[in-house]
Amino acid sequence: MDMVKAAKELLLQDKVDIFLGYRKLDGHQIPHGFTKAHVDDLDQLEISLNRYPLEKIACDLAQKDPALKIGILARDCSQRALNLLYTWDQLNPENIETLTVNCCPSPLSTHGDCSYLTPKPTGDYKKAHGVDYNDSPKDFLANHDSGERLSRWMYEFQKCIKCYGCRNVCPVCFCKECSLEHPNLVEPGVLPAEVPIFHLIRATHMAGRCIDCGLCEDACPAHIPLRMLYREVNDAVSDIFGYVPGDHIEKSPFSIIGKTVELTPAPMDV
Amino acid sequence: MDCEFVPSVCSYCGTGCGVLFEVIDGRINRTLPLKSHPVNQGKLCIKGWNLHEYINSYMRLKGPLVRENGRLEKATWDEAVNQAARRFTRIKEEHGPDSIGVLVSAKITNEENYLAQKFTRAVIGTNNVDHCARL
Amino acid sequence: MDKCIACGLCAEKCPKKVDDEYNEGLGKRKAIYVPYSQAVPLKYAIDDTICLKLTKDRCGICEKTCPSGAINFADQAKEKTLNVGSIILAMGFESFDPSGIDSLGFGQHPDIVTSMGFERILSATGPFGGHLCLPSDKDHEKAPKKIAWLQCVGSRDQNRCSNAYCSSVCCMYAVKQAVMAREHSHDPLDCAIFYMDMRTHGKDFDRYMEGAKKNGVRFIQSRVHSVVPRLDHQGIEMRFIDPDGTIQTENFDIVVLSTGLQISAACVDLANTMNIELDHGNFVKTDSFNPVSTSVPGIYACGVFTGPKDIPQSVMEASSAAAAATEYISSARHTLTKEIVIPQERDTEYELPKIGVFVCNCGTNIGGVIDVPDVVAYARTLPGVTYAEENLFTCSQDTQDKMAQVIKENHLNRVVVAACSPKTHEPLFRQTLINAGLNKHLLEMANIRNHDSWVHAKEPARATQKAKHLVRMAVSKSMLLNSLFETQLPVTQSALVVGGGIAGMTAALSLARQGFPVSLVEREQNLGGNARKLFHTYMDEDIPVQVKTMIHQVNDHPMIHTYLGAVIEHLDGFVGNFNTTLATSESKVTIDHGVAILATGAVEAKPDEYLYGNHDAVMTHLEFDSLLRKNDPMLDGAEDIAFIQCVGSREEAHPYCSKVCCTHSIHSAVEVKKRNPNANVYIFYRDIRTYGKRELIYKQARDMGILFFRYDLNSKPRVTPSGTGVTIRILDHILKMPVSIDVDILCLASRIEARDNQALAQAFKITCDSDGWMLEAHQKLRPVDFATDGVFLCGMAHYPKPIDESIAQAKAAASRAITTLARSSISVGGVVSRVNEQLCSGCQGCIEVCPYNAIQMNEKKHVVSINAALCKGCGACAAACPSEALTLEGFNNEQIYAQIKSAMGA
Amino acid sequence: MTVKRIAFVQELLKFMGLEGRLHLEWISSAEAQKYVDVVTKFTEKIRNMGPNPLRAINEMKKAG
Repeated sequence: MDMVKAAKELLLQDKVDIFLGYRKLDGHQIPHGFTKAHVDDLDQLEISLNRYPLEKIACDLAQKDPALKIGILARDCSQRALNLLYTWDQLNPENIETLTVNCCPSPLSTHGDCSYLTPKPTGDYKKAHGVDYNDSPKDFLANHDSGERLSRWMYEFQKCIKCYGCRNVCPVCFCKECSLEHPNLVEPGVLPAEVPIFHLIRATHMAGRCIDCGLCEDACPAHIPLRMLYREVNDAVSDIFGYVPGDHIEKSPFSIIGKTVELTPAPMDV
Repeated sequence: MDCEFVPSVCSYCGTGCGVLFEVIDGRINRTLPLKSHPVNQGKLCIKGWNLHEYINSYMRLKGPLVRENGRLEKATWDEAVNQAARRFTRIKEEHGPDSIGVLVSAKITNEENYLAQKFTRAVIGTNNVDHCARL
Repeated sequence: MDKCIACGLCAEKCPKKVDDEYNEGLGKRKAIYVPYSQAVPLKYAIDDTICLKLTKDRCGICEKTCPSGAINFADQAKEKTLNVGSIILAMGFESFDPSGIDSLGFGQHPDIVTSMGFERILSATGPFGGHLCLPSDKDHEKAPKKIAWLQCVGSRDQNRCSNAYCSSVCCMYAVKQAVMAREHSHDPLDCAIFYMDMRTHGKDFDRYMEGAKKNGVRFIQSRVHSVVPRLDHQGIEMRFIDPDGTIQTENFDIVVLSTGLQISAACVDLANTMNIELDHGNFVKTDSFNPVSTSVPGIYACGVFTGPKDIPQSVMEASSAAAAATEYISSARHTLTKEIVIPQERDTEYELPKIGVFVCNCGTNIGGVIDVPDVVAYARTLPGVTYAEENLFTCSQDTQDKMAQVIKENHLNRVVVAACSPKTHEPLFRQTLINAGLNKHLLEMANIRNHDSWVHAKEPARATQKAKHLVRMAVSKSMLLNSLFETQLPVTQSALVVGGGIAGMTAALSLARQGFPVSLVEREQNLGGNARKLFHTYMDEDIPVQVKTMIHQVNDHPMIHTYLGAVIEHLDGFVGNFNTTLATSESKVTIDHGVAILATGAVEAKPDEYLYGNHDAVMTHLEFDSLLRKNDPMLDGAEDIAFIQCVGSREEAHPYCSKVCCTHSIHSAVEVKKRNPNANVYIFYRDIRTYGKRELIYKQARDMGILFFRYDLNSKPRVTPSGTGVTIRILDHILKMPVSIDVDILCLASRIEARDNQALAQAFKITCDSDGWMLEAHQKLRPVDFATDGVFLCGMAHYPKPIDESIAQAKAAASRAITTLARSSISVGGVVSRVNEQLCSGCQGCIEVCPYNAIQMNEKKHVVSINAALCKGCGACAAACPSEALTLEGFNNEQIYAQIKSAMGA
Repeated sequence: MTVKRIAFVQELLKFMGLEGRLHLEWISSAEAQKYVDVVTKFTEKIRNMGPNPLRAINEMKKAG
């Protein structure tokens, strides 16, 4: 397999100190950090249909040793995540080597093997009262009036068990202290959480950051259609500022003061 | 630097969710849900997500401590066990076995839990035994 | 006056009303009044010409209503004698009064107003509350649909008045008023400006005018003949000749007369008393190299008194006059300073909060609406409050002393003052805390006057309720207040001046004369810069001679160390403590300095049109000046000489005006004509911008027979070679015919171009605008400062400008620099941001939003750090940080959340 | 900066069905009348929108 050969080369030629990929252990495809000392382990390298936030793991490693050279198996979403982490100075692009994996279909390849490409089944009750995973934000906005939008989202949000999984799995959530743990914003030890504040705080913090990998939705035990929510966040940021997180290495409009964006406050319509 | 991932099962409750420990240079650094585990299918609750925290917690008790003159002092296992036995015996004699209750923890093994209930029922002589993970 | 608390009861009761001169007679005021709403100090004054008590000994009602006993009818004007070393005259101007010019109709129709009057109409504090309406409409509701501005009323005019000069600012303010009027108007508004030349020569002014044009403001080049109110009351009729030469009539709802600036008779009298020489326009006579000195040594002048000018230039001159005035009396600095003794500060860190609440009645201002005793009683019930009382006037001196006493006796360690705005009184109460031995940051104010009693005067019960809420919020925040400390950092009392041109040398000399060592850095091997290549100023001063004197003065001054052929290699530090490494071809030098002045100048661009570089007859101004300087034979032989203006300026790629070229060309033209009266001299221009006193030389040029041809950007002159000369072809806009002129010399008024200042900007953490000019802290009010403290700018690095303005700005920069240099230390800290390194993830989101460059990245720790000396406490970083790793001291999240919670918990 | 954040949050709230409840206006300290007008108009608008739907949801949840 070319991938294995390429990864081995990276390690053997000391281009990287560690290579993050996947391997099979006890029947589970799980991430693994391959090293030069055990380079033959790379024969077990898998692409894995189960995606884990490898970029977050890379951050963990870089934090322990900023000079560590890291190789990483990168899907399109990983690439976006990496760009974002470069932008925010969490990873040094000079220390990162990527081996790209075909996932989302692109002009270069007609097929993709990402499990996220297949639509998720949405139950009848969710369709009637909640938010369909597969709806686009624009359709959702067009098909439901304001009251219905509110009740549907509140139905989804009030299921939240505050596991913080969405944040924990997110490859671009790197803050050492999280506003979601701030006692003045989210009261600790209280379940269910006050709606919709938890999710709105997270949604605002994802503005200009979310790279649409979908890991949050996957990790949610309450089946909240988070990916669809953050897609709306991305749509809004891109509509207003023309900024697509992870597209290139450029700070988000919320971190740039000045004339880059000329906006006027929306008028108050009564 | 070494970085490996070790699949395991969450010890917090009886559900048995599959977890994956991120181990960097032999030290557990992070917990991730095991995506291919049939029980939790890549999801975890807040306790599971923080499963790694207590292992390296500075508050974790690593040896027996005995309170002397209001202060906790390091002691040997023999001293600690003897002292506990002495005090339990006295309490049982003065107030009866039901004045004692035992709470066990999810963070010990099944076998240890079994032993604890055996100890409570057979040695102390009470049914006052419970476990933190009664989900 | 000390007793007046500006409650306004007196004016409310005063029965005498007159026209308000501040609002140009468009509104009314009382006999007891505040002259204008921004007045400092905010105190009421009595107009003794109309006050009934003072004129007829009747009334006196204000004395009875005043709650603080501030009115004293017996007060008399007193004569005072002051001993001073220098005098600065900054007496300003008066707006030209157009009543005497019948054809303009001012005074015949209420909707014909002066520009000052229109300014008041647009103002929120003006007679109509900022609502754009017809002054003739009694209800102030009818909105205008068409407004016209007439330029040059009382300027550039010796027929109808005697103001031959250009007032310099009217073109720009008319454009501004037109743009603002359109913004104020709900319906589309037609704005037309009738002008002779649009003189928008200031920084970014041309851009503003082009923006106005694009947005539909009409610019009509025409001097309006007459303005006639229509008999049918349907607006005002204007008759004028349009650029095509046809007579037009148009009706407008409002006509604004852009009145010029002139010196009042009172100022002229004072100048005569002081024996100060004035010029034809009654402005103080100054010269290019001493722009703020009058003819009497020791007396200086600034602002419009020395010539018509706009705000930035006035501000520069003001600082400049301050520098000039202190240069020769600098030995007296600090000789009259008195030290204040501050009591020892009590350490309250380990004390439980003991909050004292002081509720102010503010006479009847608060007490008249809010039940103050009730609020006090409520405050006593709040957690942490151990003391609460009411005061009649909390800000009065005796109450201050009493408060300090109460704080000491009751061991209070937090103080809440429920009174007015912290904007006006926080410094005062902080001083009270200092006097009581408390840290001044342990104070919190609840604004129960401006935010409560004033706005809810009609609902006393609910106002009292709101006062309680506000007090409760302040108390809950005060509970979390910490002592904040300021540390003193020593200041290196010397300066670095970058650039050895006229501006840099002037700044260095001014600083050195005031006793501060200066390191002057010049990239070239000699001092003088562009000025060495120039000929004469428009006032006929010989520039090279003056520059030579200046270079001698610099070289001879023991306090100035000059580094020639040196560049700045590296810069470290911040205000008061800079450390710069200079590199010359031989060696490297490290200099410690407290401030830096950037005077790196600009360059004459080399044109890429009109055959420049391809024909010997075509040259730029600097090249032409060199001919003049050397009395080159080429000049003697030239019978026909032409100048083309705006070469490379005011075009799409360089949309700014180079400011000096009109005057330069005309002065050169006059010089040529003087040397050879038979020569034919032509000037091709778009707008002649001989602003201010420079207008006189334009007039002189026309009188001498120099020919002026106007051209448009889309019909530029075409230049072709013809023998030793060139032929210029242009469409004459009056004749509507192509004209062709053969000339021996063609001088191009080439654009002045910014240097590449990127490296310098990066080192000093300053920014340059899109044209490359260095960007000052505020275009109007802080024209020589940067947003970065301790760094100042002057000369053409800021924008193209003539020598007198460069010198004024250079002295101003020196003056501003001395505000730092004169201190031995600066205090750092207080209300600044702080980083919690544990929480910082090093994402650097804060660095981009900091307007003061106070945040640096610590690469080693991968966290940011804040330079408290630069931080201004704006809080932008605290808002940008996703982790709340940055907090603003005195406004941290806990404190603000406590306030919000307490507000919600009602 | 503020205008960027507000513009974004307004979009987000609209998506959640909570539009119109956030408004940004620049008012200088000299524009007292504008302040009064804006606040009065906004208060009126919010009042007309009826009680806060979130309060009802959260209270229902607390009650179980």
